[in-house]
Amino acid sequence: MTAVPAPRRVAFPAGLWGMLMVIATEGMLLGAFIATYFYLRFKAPVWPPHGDHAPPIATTLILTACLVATSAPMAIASWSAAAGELAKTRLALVIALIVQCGYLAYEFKDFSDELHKSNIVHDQYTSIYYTLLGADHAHVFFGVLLNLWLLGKLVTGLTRYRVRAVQAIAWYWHFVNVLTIVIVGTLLSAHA
Amino acid sequence: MVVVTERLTRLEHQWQARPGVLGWLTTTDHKRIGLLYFWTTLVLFGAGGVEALAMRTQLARPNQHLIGPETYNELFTLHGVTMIFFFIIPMTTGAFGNYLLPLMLGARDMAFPRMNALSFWIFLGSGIFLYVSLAVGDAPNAGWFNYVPLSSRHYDPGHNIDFYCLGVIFNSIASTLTAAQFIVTILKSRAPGMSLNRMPLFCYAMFAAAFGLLFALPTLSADVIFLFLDRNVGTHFFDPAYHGSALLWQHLFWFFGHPEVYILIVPAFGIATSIIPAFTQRKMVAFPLVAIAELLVVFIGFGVWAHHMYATGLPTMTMIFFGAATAMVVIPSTIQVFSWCMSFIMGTARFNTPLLFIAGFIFMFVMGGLTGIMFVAIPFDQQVTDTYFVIAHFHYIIFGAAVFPIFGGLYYWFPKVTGKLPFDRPGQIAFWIIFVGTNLLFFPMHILGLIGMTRREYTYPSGLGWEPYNFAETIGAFITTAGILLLLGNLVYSYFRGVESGPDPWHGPTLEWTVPSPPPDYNFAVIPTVRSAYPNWEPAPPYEWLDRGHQQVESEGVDGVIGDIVGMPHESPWPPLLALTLLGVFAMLVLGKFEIAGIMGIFTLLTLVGWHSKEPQES
Amino acid sequence: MTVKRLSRLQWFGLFGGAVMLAAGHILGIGLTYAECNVGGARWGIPNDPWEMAILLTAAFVMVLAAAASATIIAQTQGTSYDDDPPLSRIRFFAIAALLANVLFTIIMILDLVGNVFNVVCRQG
Amino acid sequence: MIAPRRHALALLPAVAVLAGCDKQQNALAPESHQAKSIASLFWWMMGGSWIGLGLIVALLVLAWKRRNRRGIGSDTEGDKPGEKFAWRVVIGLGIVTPIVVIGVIFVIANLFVIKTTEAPAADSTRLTVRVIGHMWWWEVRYPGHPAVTANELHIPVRVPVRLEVQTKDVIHSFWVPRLNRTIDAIPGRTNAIELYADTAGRYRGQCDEFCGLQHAHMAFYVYADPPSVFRRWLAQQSKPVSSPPPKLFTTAGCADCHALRGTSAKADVGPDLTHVGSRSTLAALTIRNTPAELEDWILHNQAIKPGNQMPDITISPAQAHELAVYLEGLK
Repeated sequence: MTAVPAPRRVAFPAGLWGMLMVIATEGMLLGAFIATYFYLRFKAPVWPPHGDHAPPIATTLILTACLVATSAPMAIASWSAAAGELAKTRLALVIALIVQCGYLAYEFKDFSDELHKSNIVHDQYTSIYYTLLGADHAHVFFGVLLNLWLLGKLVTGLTRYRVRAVQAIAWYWHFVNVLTIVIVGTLLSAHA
Repeated sequence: MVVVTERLTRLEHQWQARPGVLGWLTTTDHKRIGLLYFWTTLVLFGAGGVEALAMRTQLARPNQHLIGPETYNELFTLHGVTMIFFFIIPMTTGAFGNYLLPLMLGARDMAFPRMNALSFWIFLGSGIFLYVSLAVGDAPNAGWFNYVPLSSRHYDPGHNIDFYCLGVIFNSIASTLTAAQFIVTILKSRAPGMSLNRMPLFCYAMFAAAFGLLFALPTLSADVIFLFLDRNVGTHFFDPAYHGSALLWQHLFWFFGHPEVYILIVPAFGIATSIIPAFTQRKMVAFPLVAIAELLVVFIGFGVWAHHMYATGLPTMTMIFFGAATAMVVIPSTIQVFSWCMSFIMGTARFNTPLLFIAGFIFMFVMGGLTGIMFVAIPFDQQVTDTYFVIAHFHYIIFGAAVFPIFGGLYYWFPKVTGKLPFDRPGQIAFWIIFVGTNLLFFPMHILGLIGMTRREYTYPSGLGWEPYNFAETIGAFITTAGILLLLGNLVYSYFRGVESGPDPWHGPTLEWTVPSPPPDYNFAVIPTVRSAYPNWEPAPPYEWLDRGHQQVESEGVDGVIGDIVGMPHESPWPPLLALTLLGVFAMLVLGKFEIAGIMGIFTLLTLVGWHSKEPQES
Repeated sequence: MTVKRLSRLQWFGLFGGAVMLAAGHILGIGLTYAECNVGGARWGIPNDPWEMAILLTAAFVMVLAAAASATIIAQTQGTSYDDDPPLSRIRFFAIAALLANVLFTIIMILDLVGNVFNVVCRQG
Repeated sequence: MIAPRRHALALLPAVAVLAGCDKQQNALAPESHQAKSIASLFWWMMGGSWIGLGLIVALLVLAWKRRNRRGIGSDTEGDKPGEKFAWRVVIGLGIVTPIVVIGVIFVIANLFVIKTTEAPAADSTRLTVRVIGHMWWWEVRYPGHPAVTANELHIPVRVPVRLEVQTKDVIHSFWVPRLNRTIDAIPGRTNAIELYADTAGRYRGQCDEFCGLQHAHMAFYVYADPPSVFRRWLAQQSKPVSSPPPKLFTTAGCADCHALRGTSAKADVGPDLTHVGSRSTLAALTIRNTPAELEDWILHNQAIKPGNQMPDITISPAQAHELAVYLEGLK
């Protein structure tokens, strides 16, 4: 049995490819939502229609900034996980998680308040507005769940599998943050 | 020698499947999942076929009332949805793709075996979900294209369309999982040395189909989500009163719907490009052009969607964009047609059943393709849109060009799956019956369309010259059915009475023919290496026994350089459980019990946690 | 040229034109759509010059990608597309990309012709 | 557009059968310059298609004849016999030729023919007709005239007419293949095509987009009349009802849905009946317009056109007869 000597190359593992697939298809879904937003916008004589108002610029931007900032601890987490530094990974994850939960909590309160003010069924603007925003929040929420699960896993230390998990979830978060920027940009474009 | 048997037993021990039903429920073996897909889709093919026969019987003569309008509308809707979402895609990707990809790539399993199982169980769930709607008399009834406002709550108050929306999302989850699975498997699980330029064309086809599914399905999901919200929450996406638009539905639907038809056809190209080299004993002509053609047809296919909407009064300038893409999307197909034909000519063709079906496929595909080219001419498209001319066009493509290769593939890989040779003569007879039947069934539709018969009429008046063609079509439909039954019956007979085939009856080019038939649970005892796109014809020294664990090689992606040895997950009960919880979620959604659906969703998340509680062994 | 540079060139050839086709189509169609509906018309973006700009830019990149692929094919005359990688793979995808970019460019040309010939927003 | 070579192509099987059939709704029996240019587009493309198909079949037959020999061309040895020659064929016939052919089709059809079939500019014609789709019948209006009719549409022959298409409910599609291509009726939109007939006559049309239960029974006639006849018809249709309706028309509930111009019946749910007697069919070409069949329709329309929006009227046959006689009298 002659085994052919083959060079080994540091490769991009299948797990991360899997996450890339998730990002691709999710990105496409949200892309369709955003396309719909502009499709409806271009058809409407006034945007936002009478009785609606575009989201507040300042608060929205600040909140988004907070969320996007969590890309840093997530990145640190994935590096230190790869380097096998368990404590550092945990710390970074916890920091990220706190900010993300804060963001989610505020957004949830805000979202429900707004829903009381002007309902999703009010007109086509509110329909797409709340759908987009809701989709974004859903992604953040799922990311939070992932981080919680990850911290649970890390209680019993790092394994190769968990390192991959940290990396993949970090990617997911970078994606969610980019997504949030794009969606917020779309929604704020109602001011233009 | 001792060493060899010892290692084989070790592999057996590592990979062998649980016995009995439980083994099938918890399996992560791509071959078993492929078979599960095969049997399920075969049943659904039967259902779709019966629906078609019922419609053809109704239309055999003018002014017939065997079937009422409501039933007829449900029939053609289910026929479309079933054949597209529940037969061709799962049959080509789920069954053929799952069974063959790892065998062709020289891998022991897919990249994500448990996810692979999950995709099947979700698919099964969605199939049940769809046909329950028929059982409870609420089957979708607004066409597979399901245009608003006809499908809005106001004009369709029943649960029919909710079943459509949720069934489509449910099914597309399964397809998306398969797609992601295929792309990663193709990029990461190729045998050492299989650089992308040495990857079998079948895998290129599967890659193209997966790419299409991954990027096309989300727009459909978005679309049906909007519709579901419009129907059940009261939003205004498609509501003209609020500057919503019925055309928005069509844009999103066809942005998915046109790539979809290429997703249907491309795996068939893959099957054809596997059979042709084997039965002509010659490498495919113009290999790189065929490979890129398979990718291009899907890629350009994303830019042609509005040619389904030429009659909706879009600006000419907009239509030009889609017309241009439609014009050029033809070229990849013409390239392949000539490459196939030249391979026939340059090789020594053996016209056994599989190659016969491929020859028939080329004929049917060219027929459908030529009428397709006619649709480049926007005014002509606008003239015949929604007539039987269009039905003729896409049935030549979908039945002739997508299903013929499936039949050919059945005969080609039957020995690999069962270890028995199929009887050839009955297969050939079956081919000729099906060939005559389908042409008798579909060719008159061209004429019908041109002389004015529109689609989706549950009955038609006499005196317009439509009678003879409709009658001929109905006869053709039954002839085709007879042929298909003979075809499948012969396979069953061969399974029991056929002679042993051995590992490589056709002297096939690709890696699956290097392993015993049926393949062992671990596929390859020794991980092969590859020095050619036709590794069974140009063997290379194997890499190594990977028998120290439940492992497989992970390559680096482009040039087939070994990246890593990874532990593969074992059988798992979680995929079917997760699918079950999802079925619960969708059932509750269709009943409008959103809170309970939410609770079910929590169960889904819990199963996910359980799923990941056991980690694959380290290497 | 070094294999590394050839390889980079090959990936550009394979993806450069494709990306521009996607971009050109989405922007081109979106622009006409915006122009022809009240909401978008308010911005008064002149359709024709912008369409020209978009389509010509896209076509330009496609021609570059085609040229890159052609260069590679010329550079790798010696190897066949089924020899050992990476050179074979580079040649393989160069051949593929050349075809792809030719088709993409023709699409752009047809789009341009259509734009010249048609009044924007005239219902077809 | 160049005139098609019918004689040459008539030899082809498909055409032979096409020639034989009834012409009422036959896209290949065009009666307007639009439909003619579309038809000749088709004839040319079909001719080309037969050539293409013939080529492929020839190649397959050749393959069958040569099933025992390998390779053609300079390089018949080696593991890829005839590869050079094959590449030339693939590039020549598989890439260059189709690009040229399709390019030509694209230019002729999408740059020139399309100019005749695209929507005419508003007020580019002297006469405008508005057609409004309903489930499952067609309302026809003549802007500037009080005339309202249903399921039949009269136009002057050899006069370009701007046809505006709208819908009251779901998407319908207006299609008279012998005069012009399909145009969809989409909620919230007004689409338009030019309607033009070379010769006087009756042209059958039908709803071309699936619109629910009775999509199959949503046909209509376009009558192209000599201008004088048309003008008389329009004047007649513009008049109010000639004689007041029997009480039954209200008591039986007809007035809840139908209008009789000049009376208190003004509903617009169902077709305007002011001149129903002048029409050739009922229920969008489902039945002929005779007293007997109208009577039958009033009593059992749900059996004749299942699911249509009109209920079976529960009155005695005698009363139905009275109504039918009255309505048929409205010429």
